[in-house]
Amino acid sequence: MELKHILEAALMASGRPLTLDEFGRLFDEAERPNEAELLMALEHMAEEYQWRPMELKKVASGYRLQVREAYSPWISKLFEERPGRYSRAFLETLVIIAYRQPATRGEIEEIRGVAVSSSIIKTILEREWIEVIGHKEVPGRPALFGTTAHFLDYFGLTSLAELPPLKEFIDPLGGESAGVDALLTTMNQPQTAAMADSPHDLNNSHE
Amino acid sequence: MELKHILEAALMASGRPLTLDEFGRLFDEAERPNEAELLMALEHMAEEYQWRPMELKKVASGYRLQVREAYSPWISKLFEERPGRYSRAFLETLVIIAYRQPATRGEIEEIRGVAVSSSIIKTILEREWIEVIGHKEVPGRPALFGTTAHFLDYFGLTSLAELPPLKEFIDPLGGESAGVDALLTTMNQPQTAAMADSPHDLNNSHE
Amino acid sequence: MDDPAVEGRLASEGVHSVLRGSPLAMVMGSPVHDFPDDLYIPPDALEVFLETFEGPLDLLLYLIRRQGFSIVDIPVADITRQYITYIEMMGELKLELAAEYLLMAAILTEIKSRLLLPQPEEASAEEHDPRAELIRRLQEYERFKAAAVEIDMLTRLERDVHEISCDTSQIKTHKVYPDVDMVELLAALKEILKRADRMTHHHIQREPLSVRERMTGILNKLHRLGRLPFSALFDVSEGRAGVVVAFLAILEMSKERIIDILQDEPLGPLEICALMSHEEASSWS
Repeated sequence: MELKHILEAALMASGRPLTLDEFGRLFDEAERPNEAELLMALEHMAEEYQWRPMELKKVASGYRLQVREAYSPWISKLFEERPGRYSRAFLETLVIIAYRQPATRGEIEEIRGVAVSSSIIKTILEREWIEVIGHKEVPGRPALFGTTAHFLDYFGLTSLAELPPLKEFIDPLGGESAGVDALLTTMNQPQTAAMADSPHDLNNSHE
Repeated sequence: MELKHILEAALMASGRPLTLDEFGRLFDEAERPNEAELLMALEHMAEEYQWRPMELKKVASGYRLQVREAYSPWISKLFEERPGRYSRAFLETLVIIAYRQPATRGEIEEIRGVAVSSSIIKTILEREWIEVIGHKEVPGRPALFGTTAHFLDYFGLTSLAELPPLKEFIDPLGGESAGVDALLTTMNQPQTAAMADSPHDLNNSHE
Repeated sequence: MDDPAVEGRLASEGVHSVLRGSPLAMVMGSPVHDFPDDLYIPPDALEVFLETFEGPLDLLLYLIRRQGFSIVDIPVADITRQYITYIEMMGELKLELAAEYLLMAAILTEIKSRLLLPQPEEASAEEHDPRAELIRRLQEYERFKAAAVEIDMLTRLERDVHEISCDTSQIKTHKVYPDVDMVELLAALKEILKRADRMTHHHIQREPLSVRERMTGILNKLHRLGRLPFSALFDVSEGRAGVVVAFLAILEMSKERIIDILQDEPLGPLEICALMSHEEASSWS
């Protein structure tokens, strides 16, 4: 049995890095190769692997065999999970941040009327659709979330102003609706003035 | 990138058996090799491995790469525990389920003539070698156990048909073996009829 | 003789001779005095003996095979005697015997006594052989016992061969995310507003989006560049509306305690800074 083959077999079977010491301990004391012999065998192994899809790599915790990066396009398919669908809580949280940014988790919860789980915020952060853009100077210093350029890109927008105005959603609910009315009247006037040039002015059109 | 190298990388990366179907799904549809091409590549891979410490093995749930048995004296030193030592009670319970499936615990006890300990059934279930595949419609609705693909994989088999056939012991002193046959057939035990010498038919019914 | 080794031998022979008082069994007409050689263990280790067997069928099978008998030819009287000798011995040694062993003793005794009864002539001998059921069970058990030995000899993962796995940390995986349509997002918004309508105490502050967007923009800039002069937050090329939006954003953030407006000396230039460091901001997760 060739030494390099024994070492190769051990690396394959262990699935983790092995140290020179661990390689040595594969053998009974009488047959134990010395360090120089082990290193030589590893070198031969590395050479042989030059043309193979794996490579021998020295890492902090020893030597390991790793699949070459070049095989990522195929191998990554092994690890891909079928994407599911986002929950309603996810979509609501995202849309509130989009329209109400910068928004804290507390503010999102107030609007949704239910708690927002950390995992949802984390999932949106992971997708890089929102980011923490600061902290509100109130007790607890909650994070302020805002949407990213990624978010705009994904939805094909050049700016948040291209999001449909809230009004479009409120009108169908009926003008007599007290809740929506309250929402609309809380808007402060200076901002309405500032929006005069915007084609998507939320306030102007509400009469 | 050579096809056989991609398949090799996938097997190395997955650490579990892969089916032809799974190999195919590594590729985008446009570049997906057909079954014949995949088989050819696997054959080349197996040839290359002839002089290496690994071998390509077909088992129940696909193709797997394994370290050759000849290397186990060294490899076993990698692992603290000496695996794969099972008591006779464990093995007898397992084979009764394998050959007699679906089998209830009562049926196993009937054959062995002693109670089957819960811990043995639990261990085999935990190893995922057997699973509950239903319940027998008799009082108490006992669980019916059957073996899994995992069980076959573990023993390097592709199907139950590959299990060693159940031996018929010919008694040298019994000049009346014809009498025994008659005896067995008059006993009108459905199980006796079902227990063919080879487990081929079991395979059909389980799959 | 004071040789302790001899004494020891005598002592163990003494134990033997107690057992030898009557034959353990009569096998094919000759008395058997000893435990079979390959199984002999000192009586105080009978527990080990018991553990050697997987149950009464296993023990019975051993006794039959050991004497070279055939299962179908099982001499019930002899085997019963042997079996019961073993069982009694274990009982005397206060070993806990599984109930199955005692049950088997009863079955054997019953078969033995039925064999002694005259058989009715008209019945087929085979069908009414009281041994039939026992023979069937012994044969069946023997098959599985052998199969257990065979399966143990199969090449097996973990013991004989080892599954291979390599490190995959170099493999770049791109996570596949669910698709979201703008329509879905807006439907979610509609839901929120509908609910808000039912609960008037939840009010959505509805600053124009452009102000909100500018707030985010200014905050990002402050985090990137730190403290900035007030004027740096305006871009005249945006025109009057743009400047007003920026101004409103600054006022709103000041009100919300997100930024601070600083003036080092009276009538000096205004400077704007975020109320938290960027490190803090990015440490959120």
